[in-house]
Amino acid sequence: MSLEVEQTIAAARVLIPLRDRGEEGSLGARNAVGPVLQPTLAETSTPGRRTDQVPHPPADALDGIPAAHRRAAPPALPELNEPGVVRHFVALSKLNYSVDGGFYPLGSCTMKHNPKVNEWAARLPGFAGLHPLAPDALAQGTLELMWELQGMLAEISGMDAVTLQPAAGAHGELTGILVIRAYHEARGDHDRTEVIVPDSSHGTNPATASMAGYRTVTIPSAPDGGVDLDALKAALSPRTAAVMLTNPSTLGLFERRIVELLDAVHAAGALAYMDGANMNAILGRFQPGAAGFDVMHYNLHKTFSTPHGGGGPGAGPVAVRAHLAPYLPTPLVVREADGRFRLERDGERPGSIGRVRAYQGNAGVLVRAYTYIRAHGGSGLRTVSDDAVLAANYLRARVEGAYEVPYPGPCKHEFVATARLLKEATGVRTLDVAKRLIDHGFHPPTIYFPLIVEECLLIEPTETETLEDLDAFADALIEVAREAREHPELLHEAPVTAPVRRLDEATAARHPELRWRGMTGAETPCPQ
Amino acid sequence: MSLEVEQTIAAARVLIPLRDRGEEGSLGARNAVGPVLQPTLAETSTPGRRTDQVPHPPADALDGIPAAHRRAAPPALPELNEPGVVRHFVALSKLNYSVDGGFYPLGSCTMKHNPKVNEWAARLPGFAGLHPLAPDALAQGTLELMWELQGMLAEISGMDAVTLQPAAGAHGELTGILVIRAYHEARGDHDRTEVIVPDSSHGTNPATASMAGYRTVTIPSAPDGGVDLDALKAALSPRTAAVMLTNPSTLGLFERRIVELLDAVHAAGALAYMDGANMNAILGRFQPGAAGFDVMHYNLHKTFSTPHGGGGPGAGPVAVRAHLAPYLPTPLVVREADGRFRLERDGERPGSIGRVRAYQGNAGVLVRAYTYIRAHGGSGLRTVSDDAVLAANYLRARVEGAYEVPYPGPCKHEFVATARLLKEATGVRTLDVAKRLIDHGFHPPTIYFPLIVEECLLIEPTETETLEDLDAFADALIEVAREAREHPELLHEAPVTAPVRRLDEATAARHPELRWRGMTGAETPCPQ
Amino acid sequence: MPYGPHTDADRERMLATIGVASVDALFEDIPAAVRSAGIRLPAPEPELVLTTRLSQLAGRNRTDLASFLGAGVYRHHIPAVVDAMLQRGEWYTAYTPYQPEISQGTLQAIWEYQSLIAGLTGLPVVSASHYDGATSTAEAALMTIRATGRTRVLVSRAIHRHYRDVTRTYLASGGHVLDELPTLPDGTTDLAALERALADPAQPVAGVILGQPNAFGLLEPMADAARLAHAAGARFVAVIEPVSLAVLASPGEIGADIAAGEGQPLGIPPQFGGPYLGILAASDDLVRQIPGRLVGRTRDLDGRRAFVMTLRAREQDIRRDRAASNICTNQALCALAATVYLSTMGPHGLRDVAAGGAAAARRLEAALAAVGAPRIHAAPYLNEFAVHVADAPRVHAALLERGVLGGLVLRDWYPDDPALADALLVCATEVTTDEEIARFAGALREVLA
Amino acid sequence: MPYGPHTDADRERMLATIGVASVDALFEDIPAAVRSAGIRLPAPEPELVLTTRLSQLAGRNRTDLASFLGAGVYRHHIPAVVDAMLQRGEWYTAYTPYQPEISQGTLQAIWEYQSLIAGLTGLPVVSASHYDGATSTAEAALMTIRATGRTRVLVSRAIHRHYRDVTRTYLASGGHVLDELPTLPDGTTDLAALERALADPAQPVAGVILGQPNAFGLLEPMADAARLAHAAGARFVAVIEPVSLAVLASPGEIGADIAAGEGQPLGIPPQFGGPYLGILAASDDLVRQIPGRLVGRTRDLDGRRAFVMTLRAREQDIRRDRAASNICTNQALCALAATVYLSTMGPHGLRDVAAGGAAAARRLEAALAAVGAPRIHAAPYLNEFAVHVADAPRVHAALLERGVLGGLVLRDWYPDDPALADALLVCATEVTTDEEIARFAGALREVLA
Ligand SMILES: Cc1ncc(COP(=O)(O)O)c(C=O)c1O
Ligand SMILES: Cc1ncc(COP(=O)(O)O)c(C=O)c1O
Repeated sequence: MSLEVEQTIAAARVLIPLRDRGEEGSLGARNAVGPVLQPTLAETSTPGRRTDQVPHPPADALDGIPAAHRRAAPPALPELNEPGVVRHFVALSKLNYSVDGGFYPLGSCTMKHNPKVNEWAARLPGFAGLHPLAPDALAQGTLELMWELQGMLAEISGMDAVTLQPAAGAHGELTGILVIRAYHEARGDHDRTEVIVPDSSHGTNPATASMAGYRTVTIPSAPDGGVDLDALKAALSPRTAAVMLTNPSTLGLFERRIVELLDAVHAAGALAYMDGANMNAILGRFQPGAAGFDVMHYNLHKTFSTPHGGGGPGAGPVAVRAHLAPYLPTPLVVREADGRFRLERDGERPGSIGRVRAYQGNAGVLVRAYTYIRAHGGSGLRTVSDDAVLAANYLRARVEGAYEVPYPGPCKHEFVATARLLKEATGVRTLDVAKRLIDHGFHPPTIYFPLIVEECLLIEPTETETLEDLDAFADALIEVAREAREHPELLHEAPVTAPVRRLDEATAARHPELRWRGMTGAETPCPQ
Repeated sequence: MSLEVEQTIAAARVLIPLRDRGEEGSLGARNAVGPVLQPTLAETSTPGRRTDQVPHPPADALDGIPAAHRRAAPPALPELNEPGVVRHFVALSKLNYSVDGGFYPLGSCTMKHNPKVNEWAARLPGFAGLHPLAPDALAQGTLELMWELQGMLAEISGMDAVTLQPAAGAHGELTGILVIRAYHEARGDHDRTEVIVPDSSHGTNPATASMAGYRTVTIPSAPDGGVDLDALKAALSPRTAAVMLTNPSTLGLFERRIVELLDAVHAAGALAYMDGANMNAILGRFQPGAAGFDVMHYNLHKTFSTPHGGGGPGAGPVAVRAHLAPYLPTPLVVREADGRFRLERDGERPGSIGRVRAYQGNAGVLVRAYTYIRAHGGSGLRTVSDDAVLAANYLRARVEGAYEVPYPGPCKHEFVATARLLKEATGVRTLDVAKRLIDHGFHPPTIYFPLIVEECLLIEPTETETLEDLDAFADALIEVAREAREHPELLHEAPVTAPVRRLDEATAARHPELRWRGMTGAETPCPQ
Repeated sequence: MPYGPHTDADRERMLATIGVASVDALFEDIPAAVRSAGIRLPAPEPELVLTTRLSQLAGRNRTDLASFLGAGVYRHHIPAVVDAMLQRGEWYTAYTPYQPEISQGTLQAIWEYQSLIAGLTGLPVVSASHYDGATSTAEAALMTIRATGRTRVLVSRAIHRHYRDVTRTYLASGGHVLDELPTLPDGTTDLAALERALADPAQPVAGVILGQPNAFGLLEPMADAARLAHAAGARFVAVIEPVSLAVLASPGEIGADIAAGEGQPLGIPPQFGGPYLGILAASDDLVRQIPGRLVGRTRDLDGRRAFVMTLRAREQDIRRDRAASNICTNQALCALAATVYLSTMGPHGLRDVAAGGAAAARRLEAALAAVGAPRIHAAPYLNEFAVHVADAPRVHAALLERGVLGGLVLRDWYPDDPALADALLVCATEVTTDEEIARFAGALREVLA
Repeated sequence: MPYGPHTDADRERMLATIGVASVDALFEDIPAAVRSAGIRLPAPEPELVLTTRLSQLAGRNRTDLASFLGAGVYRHHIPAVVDAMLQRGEWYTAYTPYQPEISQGTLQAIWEYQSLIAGLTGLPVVSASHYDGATSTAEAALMTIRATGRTRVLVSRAIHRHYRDVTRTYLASGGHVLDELPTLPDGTTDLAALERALADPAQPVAGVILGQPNAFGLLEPMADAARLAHAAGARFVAVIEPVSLAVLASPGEIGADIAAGEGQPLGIPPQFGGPYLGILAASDDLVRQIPGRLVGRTRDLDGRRAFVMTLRAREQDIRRDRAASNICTNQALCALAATVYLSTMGPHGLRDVAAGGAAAARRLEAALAAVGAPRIHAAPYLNEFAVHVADAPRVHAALLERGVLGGLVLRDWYPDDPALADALLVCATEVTTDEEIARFAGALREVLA
């Protein structure tokens, strides 16, 4: 396409701003099939519009509710008909990048393909319609699935018992740390007030330790990216309740001195917690329980492909070795001698830390993970990790010239690269590289994480991307490095092809506008 | 947005062409969330890729098939894994304009909202999983639904009997005309060889007449857009089998002299066929059977909101008055005295024209139409037409200054406007107006149809578009007329914001490339 | 109004702009004598009531039997990805791609469909879709008539009953002749009879139609039939079942001019009869005879590859009474389903489906023979075949009571053929389980005892 | 490999580029001593086998009973449009919107969610979502502790059993105290006891938590409780049920500082316990105490309105051990479901849901009273209430056999409360039919006879 044509396009666009009821002219350009910024629901609302969903109740339906308990005016909700709802949410969806739409190499997030059969399974009416307090006799299907999943996750981790309750990785961490606390308490070991966390750990690790009432002791990483074992040993003490280790680490590295490390932890009377969010690297290759970890959590929304949902939901089951099983939250799913399944009853396992959430887990997520594991079997899961690690090492090899790759290989499922030298040479930062990748059609990798590597990019390709896509991404990353040298302004301006350009985040934080302020109540009284 | 910024964008884009395995550089620019042209499945294929769907059968599974009946090489189908399939079809879908995405004022097509509950209903396993030859006892649910739908469509049309078999409007037309032929034949009236069709009729009307073995006699329209009654009377003769009338016509006009017209047709011994594709204008306002039409078809994919599916499927039920009921295709759905439902048996209605398709109809479409009718009831359907007509007349009033509106009002569900004067003044054609509307974010109206109005636009807003959207479209249409005078090049160049610009249709027709030629067979033998 | 947006205030504003006092005024063009006072239908139902009603209706259908019924419509595994793609509004709420600049999704998908069906059938020209297998067979017959200028078509009696009926309906209306070819005791079409029919100089034949597999599930000597047809100047039409083409010689290989058939097995649920997918493919020389839409590849002004409807002069909206067919709306979304299905299965997955069905059918044959229901025909079959049972209608009904849908009572389709008076046409596919086969055999043993 | 694309050829190419001979070489960093030889799991299953298995498992659940079980999770009509929107891959296969330029869909949707929940609750600061109602209640308790610098929280015994348990788990880990407030015979919280508890100078109270409706479905004197709490310098937390807010005084109106609750009734199916939606809303002065994500409105470089995650310094990835909570992944897709649900229902539709449930509950009350199961508490209720039946566990089991899920046996939640030893907690919603109520009453009459 010639530049003149593009300029015609540009001119044409300038002529057609989007009309927005609320804030005239602020939504950019119109477009028939591409992404277009949208007015908010409130701005789209028109008093009196609706699509009837349920019958109108009798006029006296609320006569039993004393006036003091009634609200003064109908709630401030928008009024739309179904077509308006559909247009709004379809149009919004088009503003999103997604795995269904493209390569999503977001390090530490395992953005793999989300199989469609998982979605089908979770929506089966028998699964979706089941009340969480339904008596066991009505819930045999889901209970059997959960029981099997407990077993499969125990096997994968090399641990002895699993709770499926935690709703996410961080929730699993909290659960695991509370289990550790209960273990020490039960043994009369009351003086352990510290949790040791490497500086490369995920932010949820120290946050969890705090939330559980521990003091966080941070230890540095060694030059090779692993834990500084000497520092660890120095930090270990009778006050240490646990060491939390992300393994493979957030640098994408397997902890090579794991045996020595675990020995040191246990020698200090502490327990070893493995953050298993990165299990996608080591399925069938490393079983944390067998190796000596005491407890770990999974991120089903990473390793086992349950979709991320724009931020959630997920599930963070916790696996423990036998000595910690008494403390797991209640209820677990148990199998009776007669083959029937049931939830543990209140008080059945008195050492339990209690509940960490209502009911028994994000069962809809568990159905998806179960489906995924069953689709793969043990051999398939091992291939998942093999291919994920292969893809990461391949990408690493391909971009190594254009970017600095600070840690020696092999990496596991992800690797860290840095634009440090590029920044020194051109003034272009990792942020600019990331934004420019958007113009090249890709979601950027995770940036500035882990915090310990300057100007870093954390790149995780997963096992479901084709070689063509890996190459296209590597080419783009290399091309961006070239652009940084030849046309740095392209990177500073980037992205220019996204629905919006860079945002004013400072003002957003300084004057938080967290909701629509224009609506104070429905504009029409409810019809009787 | 400033022009400089746009130029930066343009420059940036030029730097990032899409890489395409097949035809390097021919797919335009990359983009992270917007529409991007795609390589074909064949170009995406890689030998050996797949996602297992069914078990591998035993190696001897095909031993019973003589070699002479076996194909020489596996068929030329692409090899992809599921993520590849998802990416391909999600990306392709983003290149489409749709009702879920925006206003679609395509005249004669009734592009109304497609309710989501209809899609849910059609996918209920009880409906979707039913074999079409299942014995009546297994099919009571669908049979009841079809029986009720026959009755509801009879009531809406004011007719006596309905067949749900035809798969589309044109198929209904053929069915209706064959019924008419059978009627005349049964009465020994063998010399009727002509079908009269106004020149404003839909193309399927004359094509149907030909297909059914009739000679088509075309009669002109009167200056007011209605049928030229004198011409009709002159054309009617003992050779006339039927008059096919689209009412409201493709000009969006109700046939005002309908009573006189029907009298004339019947006086000539001919039957009156109403093309009911435009019923969205007159639900609850006009019942063709009660008014004297003998037969009509519906387009369920217009009036009753079953989605158009990018060109189909639809359903074209045919309603007839009692004297034609004996000839309807078989099987109808009948209700037994005991309340059970069944399909007619072979030979039960000996006058029947026979089958017009396999089995008994596009039942999946019928479920959607039934759902829609039930959601509305009689009063709701009347409001549908009232609002559709109101919206059309409103739009008509709004654009009347900017474009010529050749026929006096009121219109029904759609109206014709023409860019004739604009063309004379500026050289800009209706085609250019249509393409420029794309840049304004809208799907264009139907253009150059009906053929009898020069440079015409046929505009049908339907009842499900908001006043805001009607206004935005009217504004755009008016704005385009202004642009035609001030910047005609914008219209000649348009569209510039769509995924592709105007196409070389001439070459496409001169050298038809109707398929991928590169693949001749699967590149790997089937694994045993 | 369930889906309309208009409030009374909106309506007032519109009326004011139009300049009329009421909506009624907009309907005064309908003569008073024929104006309707409204229609009598059940009251409107909010979605909750509606969904309850529909769930109940769907629940009244019984789809839980062990089913061996095929006869043109087959139970297959449909990958979840198929419906996941179809549910995107961009596909199903779009219209025919008349504006190619904003319809490249649908256009490329149809072009891919054409390519895949060309790959399966070995015939290069593929229409964008027809209503179903029966109407595409009828259109194929009309093509042979247009292509040869002759008016007589021969169709094997071993073609799906409905396909013969529909072809007869279509041909009769134009005054054309459809004659049936008898079958041999082995269940295949009598080629000697075909030869005789083709030899009649008084009635030159436009087209010959055979099915592969035929209506009894049997494999026909297609190449021989095609050769005979061509020798007599007629066109040869193969009615195909698309899954079988993963393993059977393609229409292109056996020398057919046209392939017609039902695409339902390619990812489309049975849903009591439709929507399905009429497949129609032809050789290059018939490109201007083929009815229905065609999508071609071209370029845009900037040289980007793009797709567009082409050769439209065959269609009704341009050609009116001289169009190749009156077809307008087709089955585009079903063609999309088939496209997603075929690209998910690939050549090897589709072969597994076909071979899995064949393997299951052989197990079924053995199980039924063992309980006294032997196969009737000697010709080879793929995954469907006829078995003999005394008093077939009664047996069929008795099986139903035992939770088994024992195929089709062939007497219903061939009432005047004594050889088929006591026959059940049964099929198996890759979804048929050994447990279902055992259930069938067990029930049959009981019933026959 | 079901979903991976790599062929052996691909793998060879990658290994060559990396410069290693085998994939095993990439795992040599795992010490041999702890390297796994593989995991023992069932064999891989192709999708056909898998879907059969899952259908069977789902079929083993029984969801066909007439159900009167609520207790925090409610059956409601879910408009079809909700799932139709959720099934778009753009929503569910996206991650947390860290790159706002290509995540405006998710960001605006969360902002809309915040706006709608603010509209419902009357509280202006709404977090993007928490795991469920129990954890958002626990987080609310922690907020009151952070906001006041005190460590003791009071919770009504008439709060969902699990919510109390979870809050206790969360508070205990930080060494904080959770004390329970008793209820009066009418089923509401004992405000005199609250007043006494607040008056203890040795144990200043950070927060007071009451439910509206409470765990017995009853309406609490929220405004009075809030006034007492504030007078003692404590924060007041209302645990709400969002549908009820269509008709009940909002947390904002009654003076609550924080609202927490379960969003499941807003378009999310029960699915045996999750994923659900933890609602958490607060007054403006608590904006820096609220845990979880917040989305704010801003502009881009060209002045276009856009949305972005904001006030991130509260979060774990920035603040690490000093973060407001460790929450990272939340329930974004469920928040989207609630957003689509609420925009579909609107204020009047939501009122119809709430009022429809209230009306059905009154009919249920009358029907049960008529067969000998009178209501236990005197306080007003919305759509859930407790009835007395002798030997409640036996009655509940006997009802199950008659196809009725007769609510919750309250003894399970309050084993030491004699007043609740023989009580069933039953609920009705807009989906409860008269036929179901009649079935319940009929079965109960039988069982009690
Ligand atoms: C290494 C690591 N640990 C813990 C977490 C927290 O998991 P979640 O987001 O599910 O709470 C994450 C995910 O973001 C992670 O990458
Ligand atoms: C007036 C009219 N008649 C007939 C038809 C043909 O209907 P179908 O496309 O369903 O075959 C159409 C639709 O295009 C139409 O608009």
